[in-house]
Amino acid sequence: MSATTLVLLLALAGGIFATGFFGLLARRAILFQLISLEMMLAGPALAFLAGGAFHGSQQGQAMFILILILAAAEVALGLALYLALRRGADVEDSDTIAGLKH
Amino acid sequence: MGYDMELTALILLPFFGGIAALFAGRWGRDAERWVAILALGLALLILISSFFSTGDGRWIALERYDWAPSLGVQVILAMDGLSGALLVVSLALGIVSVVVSWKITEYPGLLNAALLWTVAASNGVFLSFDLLVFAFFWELMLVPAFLLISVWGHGDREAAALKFLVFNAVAGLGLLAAVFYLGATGDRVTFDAFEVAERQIPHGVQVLLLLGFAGAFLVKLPVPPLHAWLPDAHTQAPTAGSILLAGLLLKTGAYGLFRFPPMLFPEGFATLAPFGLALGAFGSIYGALLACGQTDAKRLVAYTSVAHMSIVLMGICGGVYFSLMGAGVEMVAHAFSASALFLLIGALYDRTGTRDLRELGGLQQNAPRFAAAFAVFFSAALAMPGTANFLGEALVITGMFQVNWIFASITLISLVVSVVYATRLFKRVVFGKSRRTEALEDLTLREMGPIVLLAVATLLFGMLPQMLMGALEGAVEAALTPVTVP
Amino acid sequence: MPSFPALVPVILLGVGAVAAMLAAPRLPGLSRWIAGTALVCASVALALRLGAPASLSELLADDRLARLAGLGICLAGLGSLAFLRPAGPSKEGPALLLLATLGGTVLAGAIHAASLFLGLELITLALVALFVLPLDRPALEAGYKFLILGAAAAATLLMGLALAHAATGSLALAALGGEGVLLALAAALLLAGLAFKFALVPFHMWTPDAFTGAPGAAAAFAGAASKIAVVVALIRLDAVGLPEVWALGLAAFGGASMLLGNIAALRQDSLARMLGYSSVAHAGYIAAALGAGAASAPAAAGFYILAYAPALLAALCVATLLGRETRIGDLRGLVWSRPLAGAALAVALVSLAGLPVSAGFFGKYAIFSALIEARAWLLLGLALLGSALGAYYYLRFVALIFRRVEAPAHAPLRWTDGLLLALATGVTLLLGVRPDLLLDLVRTALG
Amino acid sequence: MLSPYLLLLLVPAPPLAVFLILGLDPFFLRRKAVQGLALLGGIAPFFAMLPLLGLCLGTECRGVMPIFTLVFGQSEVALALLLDPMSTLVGLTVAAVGAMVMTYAIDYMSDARIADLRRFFALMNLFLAAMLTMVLAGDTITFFFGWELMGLCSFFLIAYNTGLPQAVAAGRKAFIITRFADAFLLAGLLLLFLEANSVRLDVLIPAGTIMTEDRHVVIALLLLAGALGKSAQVPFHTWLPSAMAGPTPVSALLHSATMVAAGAFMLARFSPIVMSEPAVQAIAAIFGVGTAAFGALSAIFQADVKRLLAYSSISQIGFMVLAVGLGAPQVAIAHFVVHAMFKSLLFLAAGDITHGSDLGTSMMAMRGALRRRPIAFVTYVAGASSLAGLPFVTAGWWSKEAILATAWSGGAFGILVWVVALLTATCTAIYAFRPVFEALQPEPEHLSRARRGHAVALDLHYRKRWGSAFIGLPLVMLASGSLLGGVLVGPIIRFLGAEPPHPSHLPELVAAFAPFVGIATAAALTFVPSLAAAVAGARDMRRPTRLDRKFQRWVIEPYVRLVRFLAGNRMGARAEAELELRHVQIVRWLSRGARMDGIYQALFVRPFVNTVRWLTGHRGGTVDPVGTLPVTLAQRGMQALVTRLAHDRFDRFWMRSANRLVRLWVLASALQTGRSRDYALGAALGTAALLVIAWGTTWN
Repeated sequence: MSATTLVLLLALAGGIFATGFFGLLARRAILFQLISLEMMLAGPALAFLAGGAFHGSQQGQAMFILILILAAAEVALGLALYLALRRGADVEDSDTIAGLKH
Repeated sequence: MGYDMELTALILLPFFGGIAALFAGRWGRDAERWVAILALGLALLILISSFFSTGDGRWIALERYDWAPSLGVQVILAMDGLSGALLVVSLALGIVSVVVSWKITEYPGLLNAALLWTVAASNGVFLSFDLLVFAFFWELMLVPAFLLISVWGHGDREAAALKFLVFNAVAGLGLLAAVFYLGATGDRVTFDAFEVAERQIPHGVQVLLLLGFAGAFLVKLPVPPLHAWLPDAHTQAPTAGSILLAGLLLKTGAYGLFRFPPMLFPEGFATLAPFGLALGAFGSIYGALLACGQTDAKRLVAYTSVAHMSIVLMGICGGVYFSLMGAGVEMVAHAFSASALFLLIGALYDRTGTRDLRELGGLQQNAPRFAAAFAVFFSAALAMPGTANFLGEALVITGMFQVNWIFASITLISLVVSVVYATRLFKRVVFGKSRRTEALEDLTLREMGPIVLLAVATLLFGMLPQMLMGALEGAVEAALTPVTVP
Repeated sequence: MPSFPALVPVILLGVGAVAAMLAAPRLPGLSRWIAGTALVCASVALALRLGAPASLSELLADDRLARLAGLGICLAGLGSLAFLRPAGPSKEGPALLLLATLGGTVLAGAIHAASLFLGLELITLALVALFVLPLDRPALEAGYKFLILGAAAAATLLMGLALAHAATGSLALAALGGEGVLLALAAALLLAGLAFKFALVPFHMWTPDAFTGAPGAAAAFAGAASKIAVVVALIRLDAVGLPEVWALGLAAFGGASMLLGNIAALRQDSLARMLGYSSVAHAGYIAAALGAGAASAPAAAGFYILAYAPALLAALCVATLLGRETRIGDLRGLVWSRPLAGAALAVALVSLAGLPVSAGFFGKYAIFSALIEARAWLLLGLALLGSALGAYYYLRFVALIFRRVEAPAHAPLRWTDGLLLALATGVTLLLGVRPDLLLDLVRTALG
Repeated sequence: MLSPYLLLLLVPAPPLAVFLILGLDPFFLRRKAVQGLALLGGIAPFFAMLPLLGLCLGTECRGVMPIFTLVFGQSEVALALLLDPMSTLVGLTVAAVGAMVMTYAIDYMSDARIADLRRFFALMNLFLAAMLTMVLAGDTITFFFGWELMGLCSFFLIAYNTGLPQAVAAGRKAFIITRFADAFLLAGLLLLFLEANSVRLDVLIPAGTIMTEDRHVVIALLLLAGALGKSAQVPFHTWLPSAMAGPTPVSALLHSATMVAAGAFMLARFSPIVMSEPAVQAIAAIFGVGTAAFGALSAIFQADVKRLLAYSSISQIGFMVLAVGLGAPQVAIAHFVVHAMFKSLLFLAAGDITHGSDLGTSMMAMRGALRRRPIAFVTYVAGASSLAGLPFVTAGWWSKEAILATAWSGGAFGILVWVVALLTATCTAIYAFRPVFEALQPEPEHLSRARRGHAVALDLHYRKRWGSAFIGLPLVMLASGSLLGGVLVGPIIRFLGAEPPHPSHLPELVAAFAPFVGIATAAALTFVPSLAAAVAGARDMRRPTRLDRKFQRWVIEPYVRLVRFLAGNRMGARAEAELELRHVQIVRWLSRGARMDGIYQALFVRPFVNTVRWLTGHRGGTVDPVGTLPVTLAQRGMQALVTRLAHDRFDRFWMRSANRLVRLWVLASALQTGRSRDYALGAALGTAALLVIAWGTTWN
């Protein structure tokens, strides 16, 4: 793997990360915010793989697995929260849950 | 120098006395008050005895031991004539305030504890020569005084207490920043004032540091425009609170200005002194004029304190022998006369329930002893010769004549205006007729005690000032920095 | 492999967490006891090994700093456990607390990307669960916001670590120092991730809502214990010599936090929300000191956060005692109706304001001296302004506590709350009189 | 060996002791004991002064009794009492008059409450002690101590009956004005101290004379201003007439004989400094003679006996200041001694005659005095003649003659001053004898019935103790002093170390003739009905005179008709009223401007009455610009300043800045919108900013 491909892959990872972050800002639905969170985590995963491949060490893949674990945990928590919120009142988008302010 | 623990006792005795008073409620009916008086009396005895021990010329007593070596903080307690006199005032007024608040029934334990802690902290300020310890006690003074005003005060006491605390705490930050700077920039981390005094601090930095120090002292002094907290604090404070506030806390500001600027930043002080003089001059007129316009008796006396302490500021910034000596004498004299006036107005408030001058009057008819006491401190308020106030102000004016005639004439104007507000207060309270003071019972013996004590002190230092002025000699010599006013 | 004793606290916490989790559904009392004993044993283990020689491994550094920080975190965790009310159906509170403490101890010793990331995320996820524990609307809302921002921060942190890994090929934090655009970007993203957990200004928005919505104990843990861990992480990263953006960013965010945190807290009527904003401000003081980069900054930061923790714990304990939404009015005459709670809250607020005879006074001394030593005049100015504002809004509450009012005596405190309040006040006052006890400890820890 | 001058301490000590005993009242004394003690305190100084006089006449009359010395810095402050001819003489006079007034007061104040009585006599004794300390002071500090304590005592004594608002206001006005002047004196004394680096008079005064030019003038002027204030000279004189609200013994002792003349004594004491500067000397003389003339003119038209005597005091002290201004302090002291005697006599006699009448102390109350209080009336006549200065037979003549002689021998300026002084002497005679002639008239019917009915008990009280010793004795002794004292004036001046002036015969003859002219005019003013009406009307500004009516017919009506004609009767009612109002204002403006009605009025009476109306300080609507102007200006200025400053400017400034901070808080807390998307936006912005900084820092 040559340096230019590494840079390209890192740029791609950065792009995925950025779109995920933008998704978090733009979309109001709770579900979609959770999805964009997952995308944000996908960015670093790719970056780690690219780094690992470039340096020929397995450390990148180890970190990739850790990221997967984290993503799974977050989704679980997110969905649990979503269900708890919906059971209370049919709360669809995140703007309605803005009781705590100022 | 191997000295025993006299000076530390002066601080710790009232402090632990306070703690004892806090829990003394269970032993007897007035146990807290007797514990408080015992602690203060003992401290006064130790103080008097230390006067007779031969100091090393400059200092009557000096103690030095480590407190937090890693922080570079050691406790250096030194006492000379000036701090000795102010300590006597502090302990005496402590006892007076305990006696005065004998009748207060709400939480007597905490009340006496707060009184003692204020005295302890002030003693700490008057004695400590380690800058961080000085700043520590300086800020510590606020907490018990705040308690006194906010718990036992009258009217909307929270706002007044909060204003007092925020004003002084914020100003204290300036002092803290300057002290930390001094500590950090030395060759080794130390706050020893004597070492800092030897250090060569560049002129510009000296001015900045002096502004930090002066900020805290001028707010406590109170000199306009930083005096906004005093009238509210005084009107809402209980009598004992007002006595400690006027007699003690104001003096710590003056003591700070007297002691540290000439010692630590001589050049900085020389450049800023003319501004101090101008500020003092403005303050003495502004305070006096405002006093004339007040309808609340305590507020009137509060503004008189602003005027008198501005004169003390002028005395200190004058830098010549007479003005400094005058400032020292005025400090002590004002402590006595202001606290006596507050005591009387407090006693009147307890009896008639009002401090509004428009409703008071007729004391001469119904309570001659009350009127006599008012007359004595009325004459002290307008600096009648024979009282210590006159001696202080005459010395300051003599000093001002040496420095600059304009400032001397301004002080004289302030003296004249003092007659206007003093007679106004006296006329409204003593002369005339008022149905509120119809069945007024005269001063009881318990109230006469402190008043006689303060009256004797004012007249004694006024007629035979040799003792007081001799004591102040050392401090005045150290603070002499003749100022050239453009 | 680091020596076995080094791992004892981590193991204890892990096993404790699992046991507490198992005991939670049917025997909630037992799970609290298990959690309590696990925390106490871990603290004792850490305390005993404070003096032991340092040893280094790939993932975790078992040096004196890590042990002191671990001890701090465990004690803070114990403090939060003391006033963790079993609320509603879910009883897993103690277990989650143990998990969070475990995360904190790992983070305190992290010198490798993986342990840093694992520690941080363990705290975040455990806290999200803790926030949501009461399952009522405000708690859910606080939990959701914490989750969203926490996950975003985690992703940012990972992106930073990934870039660093790509640039240097090694995951050790020591390798982060160096020249190059990639490493600078990595440092920036790393700071963003940590700044969220440390509640510095642009990332602080979750803190006020968390303090108001979440249960007091969870907010206390987030405000005190997790911040101790993050401060240690920042100190370790500081030692690495990261690119210039790190110091600049820290100083900038610190200054902004000091300003906005204090101003926003000025007229807050709810005690918890005011404490939220003020915790942003205190994070600002520490970040500014670290950002300024003086030699004495790490010691100052360490002392400050260890002095801040007991005060925050005591304040939040009293806040939860007085009910969920404690407005300033409810404090009227507190010292007369509940003497211990009132006195503890007063001492805590005085310490937060930095007035004498309290740890806060010497905390302020340490931070100001660090700023002066680094000649950071603007930051010093902001710090002065900040503590001036602080003097107002803390003492605004204190003014009411001592108000003279005939309030009926309340139900006696639970012994755990009483113990926590007494200990916290005692520590604050003791440090106010003898600050060098803690300062020497921190200085030796930093070597 | 006990120095003989120890006696000096003994002079002020007894009244001070009595003050302490009566003030603190440790023994709860009864009425008799209080009166006895007060009398003791009043008389003791006189008997203590006698041996000192003997000592002074015998041996060389100069001795110092040091009290204590105070060392601070390099200067040394030695407080002491001084015995020299001037202090002995003035001390003796003060002690004598004090004793007389104290005995008089025992009876005069006998109907007061015991508490008030105790307070009154305590303060009178304190005053006596203060005056004696000031007179015998050997250094500036004791001098100023006595000087100020007198001011304080006068404040308390004027406001003796605390219920009466005018008395309290008068006391306060007196105290503020004198304190204002004392500030000048304090400045002068402190500057002298800085010059001579010592407070002892014998060191200070020579040092004062050899000072540099400009400082010398300033200090001299300051001392002069201080003296003018205390002695109620022209710019500061308004407090004395209103101070008459105090009881008669107070007016007799303080506001006529001793305290008010202290200013002249101070000028005499510091005369080497004040008089070594020709310019200041001239100013003092001008102020002296000006005040004398003003006082005399105002006194003529007073309706109240005590106010008349008050203005007379102002005028007589003007003479003393004139004497010092002419360079003859010894003559001033001689006049001080004589004036003290006859002026206190006049007050005491007038007080006794008008005591208890419901007309207060107005002229009407004097009527029928010969029948009611013969002793008082006879002694009053003696005092009045001494005041007027009947030649050769009264003491007043000798001292006033000495002053006129010094003026005559003072060169061209002296002659001018002599003329004015002579005119003043005639006016003095006029006002001196107006009350006498008033008293000769029979008491009006309705008054005598009211008096007899209401005051029967009182009269009995007096009848019973006809001419009780306490009232009679002081009056007789003072009367004999003011008549026979003349023979002492010459020796007094020689005793003080100067030669009594010998004027040539012509001025002495004219001066001798002046009192008789005055007495004749006084008789005319009292008995000629038109003149009496003019004098009575002099104070009433509101009475329209004949001129107003003529003016109304010849000028105002045509003006109104013209305006109505021009407007063509189209004016509405409102315009009509408007016009009416405007022309009334025109009448008032014009009438004040040019009051000329009839040649006779225009030439003689009208200007005479006008000048007087302009000059008199009487409260009845006539403005005494010279006196009340500065005071009213000061009052209005203070009032404006005080009301504008009543609420503290800086306090409001701090509160406004606090509010501005709260508005900032509202802004800051609005940032916290509560929506998680906004929080994420904040985080995104933060990360973006960091990335930009990171990228930026790696450029170079």
